[in-house]
Amino acid sequence: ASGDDGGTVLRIGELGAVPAAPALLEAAGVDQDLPYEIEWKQFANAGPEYVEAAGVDEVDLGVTADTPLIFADAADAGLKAVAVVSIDAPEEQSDNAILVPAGSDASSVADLEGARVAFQEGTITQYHVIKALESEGLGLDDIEPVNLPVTDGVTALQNGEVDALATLQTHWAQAEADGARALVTGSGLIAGNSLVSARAEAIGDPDLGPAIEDYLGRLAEAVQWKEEHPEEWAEIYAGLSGLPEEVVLASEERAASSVGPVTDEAVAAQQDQSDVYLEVGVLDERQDAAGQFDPSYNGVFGAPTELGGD
Amino acid sequence: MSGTTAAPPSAPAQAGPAETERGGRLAGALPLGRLRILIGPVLLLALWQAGSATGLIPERTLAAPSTVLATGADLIATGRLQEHLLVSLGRAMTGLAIGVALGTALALTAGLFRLGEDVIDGPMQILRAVPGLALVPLAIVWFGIGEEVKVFLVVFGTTFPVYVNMHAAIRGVDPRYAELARTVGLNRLQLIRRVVLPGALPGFFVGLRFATAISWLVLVVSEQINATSGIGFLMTQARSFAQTDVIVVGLVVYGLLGLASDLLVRFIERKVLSWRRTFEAQ
Amino acid sequence: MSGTTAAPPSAPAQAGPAETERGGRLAGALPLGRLRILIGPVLLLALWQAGSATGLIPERTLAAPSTVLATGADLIATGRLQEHLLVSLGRAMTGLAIGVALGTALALTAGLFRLGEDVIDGPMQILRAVPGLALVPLAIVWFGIGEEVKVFLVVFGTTFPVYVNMHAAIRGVDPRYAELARTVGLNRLQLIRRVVLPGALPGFFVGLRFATAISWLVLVVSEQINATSGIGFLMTQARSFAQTDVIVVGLVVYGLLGLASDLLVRFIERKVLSWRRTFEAQ
Amino acid sequence: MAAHVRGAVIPPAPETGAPAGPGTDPQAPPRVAVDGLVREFAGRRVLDGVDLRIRPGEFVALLGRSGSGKSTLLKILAGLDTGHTGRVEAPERRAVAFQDSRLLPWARVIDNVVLGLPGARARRRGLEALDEVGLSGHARSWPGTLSGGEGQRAALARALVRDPELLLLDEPFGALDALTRLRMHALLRRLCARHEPAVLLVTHDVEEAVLLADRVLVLTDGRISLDAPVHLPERAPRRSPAFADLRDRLLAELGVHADER
Amino acid sequence: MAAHVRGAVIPPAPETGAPAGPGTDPQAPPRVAVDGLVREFAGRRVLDGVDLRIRPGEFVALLGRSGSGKSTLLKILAGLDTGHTGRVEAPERRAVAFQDSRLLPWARVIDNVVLGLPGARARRRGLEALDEVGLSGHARSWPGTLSGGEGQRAALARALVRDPELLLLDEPFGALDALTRLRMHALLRRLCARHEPAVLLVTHDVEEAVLLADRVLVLTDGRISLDAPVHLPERAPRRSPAFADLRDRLLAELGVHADER
Ligand SMILES: Nc1ncnc2c1ncn2[C@@H]1O[C@H](COP(=O)(O)OP(=O)(O)OP(=O)(O)O)[C@@H](O)[C@H]1O
Ligand SMILES: Nc1ncnc2c1ncn2[C@@H]1O[C@H](COP(=O)(O)OP(=O)(O)OP(=O)(O)O)[C@@H](O)[C@H]1O
Ligand SMILES: [Mg+2]
Ligand SMILES: [Mg+2]
Repeated sequence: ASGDDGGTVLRIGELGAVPAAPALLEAAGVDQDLPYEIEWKQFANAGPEYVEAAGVDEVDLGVTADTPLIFADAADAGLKAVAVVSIDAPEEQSDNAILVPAGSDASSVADLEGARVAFQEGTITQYHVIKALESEGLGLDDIEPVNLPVTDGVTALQNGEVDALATLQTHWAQAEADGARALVTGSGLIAGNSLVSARAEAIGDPDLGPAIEDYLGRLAEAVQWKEEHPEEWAEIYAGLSGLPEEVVLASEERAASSVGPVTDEAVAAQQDQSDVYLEVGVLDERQDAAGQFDPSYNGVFGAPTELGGD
Repeated sequence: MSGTTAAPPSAPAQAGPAETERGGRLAGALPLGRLRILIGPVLLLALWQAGSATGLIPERTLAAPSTVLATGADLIATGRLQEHLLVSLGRAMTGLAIGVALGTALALTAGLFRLGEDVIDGPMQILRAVPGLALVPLAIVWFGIGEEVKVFLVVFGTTFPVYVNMHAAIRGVDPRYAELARTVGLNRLQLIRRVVLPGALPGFFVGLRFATAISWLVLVVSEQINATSGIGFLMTQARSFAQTDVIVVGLVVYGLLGLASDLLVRFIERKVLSWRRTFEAQ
Repeated sequence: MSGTTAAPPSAPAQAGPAETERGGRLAGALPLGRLRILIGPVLLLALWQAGSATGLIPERTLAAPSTVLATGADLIATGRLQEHLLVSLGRAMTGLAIGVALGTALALTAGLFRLGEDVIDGPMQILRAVPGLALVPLAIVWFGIGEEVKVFLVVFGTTFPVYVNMHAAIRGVDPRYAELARTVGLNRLQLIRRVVLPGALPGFFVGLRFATAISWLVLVVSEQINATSGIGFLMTQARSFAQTDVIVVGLVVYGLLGLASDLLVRFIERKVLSWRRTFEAQ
Repeated sequence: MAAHVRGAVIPPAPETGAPAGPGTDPQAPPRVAVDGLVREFAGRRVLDGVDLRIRPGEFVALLGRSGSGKSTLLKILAGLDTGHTGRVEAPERRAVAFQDSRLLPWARVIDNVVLGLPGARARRRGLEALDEVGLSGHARSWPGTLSGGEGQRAALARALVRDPELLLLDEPFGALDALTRLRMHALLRRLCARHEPAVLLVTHDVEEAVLLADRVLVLTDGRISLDAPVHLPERAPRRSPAFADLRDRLLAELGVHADER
Repeated sequence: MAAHVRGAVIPPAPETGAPAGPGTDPQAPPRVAVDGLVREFAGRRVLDGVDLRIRPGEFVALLGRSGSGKSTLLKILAGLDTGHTGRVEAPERRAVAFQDSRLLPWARVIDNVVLGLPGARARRRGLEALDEVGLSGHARSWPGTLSGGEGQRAALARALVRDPELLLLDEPFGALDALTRLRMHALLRRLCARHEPAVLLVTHDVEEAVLLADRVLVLTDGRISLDAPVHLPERAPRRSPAFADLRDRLLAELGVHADER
């Protein structure tokens, strides 16, 4: 897209209830001398609206969790993942957890057998629960699944409506502040990637293509800055969201992540998740996860612009 | 002048000014009879198909009627749609029954007692303005995540339209009838039964129409809470999985429910308000 | 028997049966005057504080009035609340204005022309039953993600209550007045201006009350689409970060908006319907 | 009945000096007692010091110009007005036929007639009353389908079926043809003879007032300007000179000149 | 005016044989022509073959028992009924005073009077009309505050201010006292003399009918059972034997026996 003065305009979707990315770029000092103009689009309810907006050429780029791309692909929304925000040490760290309330005597996932476990269908929380159960040789049939929006999960857990809750990020930190404890995290179970996705048409566009390339570089730098200055970032984010600084900091320090290229591992992780959804009936058809990725910008990260294949 | 219907052949019909009016009325009334009510919906369907065919309504966003038919047939064949509808029907009707009873009782209290008015009306106007969505956490605390919370949200949504319409309708009852009621010595209960309720009935029916629609609409929110079935669940699921054809089947189901409940309320209205002469379209 | 107000002292007041009624009326009317309208809200507040104090309303689910006051004061001091409200006000009012105009025009067309009724009423009953939330994808296709889509969703939400109430009110206009209108030769426009509009005004006001509340409620959904300000955005944000105190400030703001718009509509109503004698509570 | 009447404290009213009509006990305490009644609308005094006594069994007709306050007085006696000052006493068991017939549009004619009266007996009596006013064929009609006079008769039946202590009738025969009117007169007379209610009849028909009432009042400028007892022979009262005399006096009081009669 | 009248095809109506009253041109084609008019309600024939002619300037009074179908006939002539059969012709410019006064409750009295008449001139004429019916003080009142007779006079003013070709009046004086009624008679007479509309007046007052009309009709069992021209002396018409004669004939037709008069 082009602006009033004919210059290039990159429309970036900002998912979640806080305009965090502009603040992050500014704090990291990477928002200067842009060769294009950025137009921010806020999607407070995350997922669906962003996908819908991309489908009708209202937004070019955005960072989402990995799950929405699976459903975007199923709906032919024309979004491709061009970079991956991954946890640096996924075997040790994670943003996801399955929590039990204070006073629960569950000590392992195996103890969840027959328990009421809350997660939101069609989100990473569901995937997490399935993988955790799988690791103990259990399935969804062995527990009593409770489908709840992520925003309502903590309330339900605190009021004893459910025995366990799969949740993530600040929700985790908030519940923890209230005494809940993590039975298991996502580390070693799920990748927990976020994906930088772009409209397929924008990727090939002679003006937008280079802009996206430039933006990915800046984003990587900014995320790196964030990991290096957690207190500073926590203060900024707390100011934007109104959350207590401790909660933000706890959440931020949970797992260090960085922006990187599209990799075979990322595709494989996505394929695994997609297959799980197929298995539980959320998806009707098997997907080829590779179709959700486009490695054209891998060069930004010094990686080959083609996937290695199997 | 009015026209002729049984005039002898020697006195031919005279076209007077009033004749024109009558002709107009006849032309408007078309020989379709009761099928007239379908004109609108059929037109809507035609517009939709046209929009889909011309691309004004992209298939990706709103599937074409033909696609929807196929998906719908599929959902029905597998029994999913019926199952969801049945579950939702239970929730909607339970909540509606409670909400209507509550709204009516509150409206009567506020309408008949000054003290009731003072205590009830303000809070009702306040609560009515509160987004039900924002009440979900509180509802979970009070009612848990079982059926109660889903029914509660329906009650919360349906009480107000009944209350507001009924309350306004009670205010609109001709006060001369209240005078009459006093002179014939009706007690409070008889006043309600003989004067207030029948007089406010047309307003009540408007409220009931809203409430009926809302009882279904609320499910889109309440069936996100620990639900694995129901039309609201189906819609939410379809949206987060970007299954536009299912969404549209849901929309159509909603539309049909709206039409059906409207026809039902109209039917009851016609029976109950048979004394009423209404202002007629021409 | 009626009581005595200016009887000479030699003829003392006689307590007759009617006297009791009158006494009851006086007792109900309390010497509070216009402040009576606050009884309800104050009671609501007291209940809330009591609920918070007793733990029936947990602080983390619904903050206590005192907490809310502090948070509210803070939001106002920083200017955030005013800013959000102002943005929302623009959206709500624009949408409301269009929705009310559209609803009224459609109701008049359906109420006055049989053909209009046939074509309009069915689709309105169908569309009215459709969840606005589910229309978001379509709205995005048609109106993009700018201001238009937010206003459109308000229009979609407000047209129906005005239409349904107004349409029912038009049906409720005494047909004898339509007869009168014909005998004095009113044309269609005069019929609307002199008979239909004033006669349907009470119903219109009921619809307007709903529409006003809905214009704000819809923002909780529509300000999720590409918005960084507005009361709906504030609520979504607070909800996704579980900031119950901010949520409650939002709820209070909604409640106050509801109360204020109700008072405003009542005020206009009293002015415009000054001819009307209403059924009074006792 | 005595329980409803507070007449004991009211001294017999010598000032109005109306001799008892037929069927009236001059010693009985008045059923209706009004003293210094004042009613204003928007600053205009419609009733400006009305004094009035009606004894049990007494039939009083009230005449007055259009807009002189007759209906207002009636409403006050019916306990439907709260804006007046002055002393007003009336029994509790009263029945009213309003100037507009005021039938509930959503109740069938018979249900309107027995409104507030419980039981099957009341219903039977209601049907009888409808028969007496010539509406037996309309018992199950909706009020909206009645003609003007039919509605008025239904309202009359509703008032008469209650056998009250005080009967308040506001132009109950205004929309009736001559014959029906005569029949209603006879019906009213029969009922009054049987139950002896105190009656206040508002009418514009001077002859009707004279023929029916024991006493005729004229309301002028907010006060009772004429209070005339009626004494007519039992047979052919219309032909008696007393009838013509009283009629002419009343018409004169109402402002109709001799050559216009 | 001729444009509104379809009289050309209607043969002069010899069958009703009504001689023209004062101010009526016997040669003029009738303004109202009704032939074989039938109206049923729920299977009951209320009008069962009514034939009627009214000439320009002619004043016709219609008597009939309560419920005999007078208002129904009037409504049909006003073009407000669609359920009848038979031939009905009436000019387009007609004014109606309904049996109920039918004032719009949301319009002030003056606005009710000039309803549908545009311009400041109409308003001035409306105020004059209100003055003539004695309601100048109530021009800006709400109809809900009027007394019964005041409402009726406002409705009368609304009909009279229009100077129509056909004036349809349904018991317009029923709620008026004797004096006001006489004034309204005079007013109506003046207006008719000035504009010469065809008038159909429904009334229950036989003397009123005889004094005002050129011709008096009685409606019985759905048909015009009596069609009597009125010929009274100009001076003291009430005292003339013709007056008493005609009155007695009409009362007899209405079923009132000689000793009840
Ligand atoms: N609610 C009111 N507000 C203002 N004025 C009123 C109200 N009710 C009555 N009036 C006025 O008081 C006067 C007396 O009214 P009322 O109905 O008692 O007259 P009435 O004697 O019954 O006349 P009528 O014979 O025409 O029925 C009238 O001029 C009327 O306009
Ligand atoms: N809409 C209707 N449905 C059924 N019956 C009706 C309807 N309108 C009138 N009638 C009946 O038709 C008859 C004639 O009514 P109409 O009003 O013409 O009488 P009217 O001669 O004007 O009597 P009145 O002198 O009492 O006003 C009445 O018996 C009435 O009940
Ligand atoms: Mg009166
Ligand atoms: Mg009539």
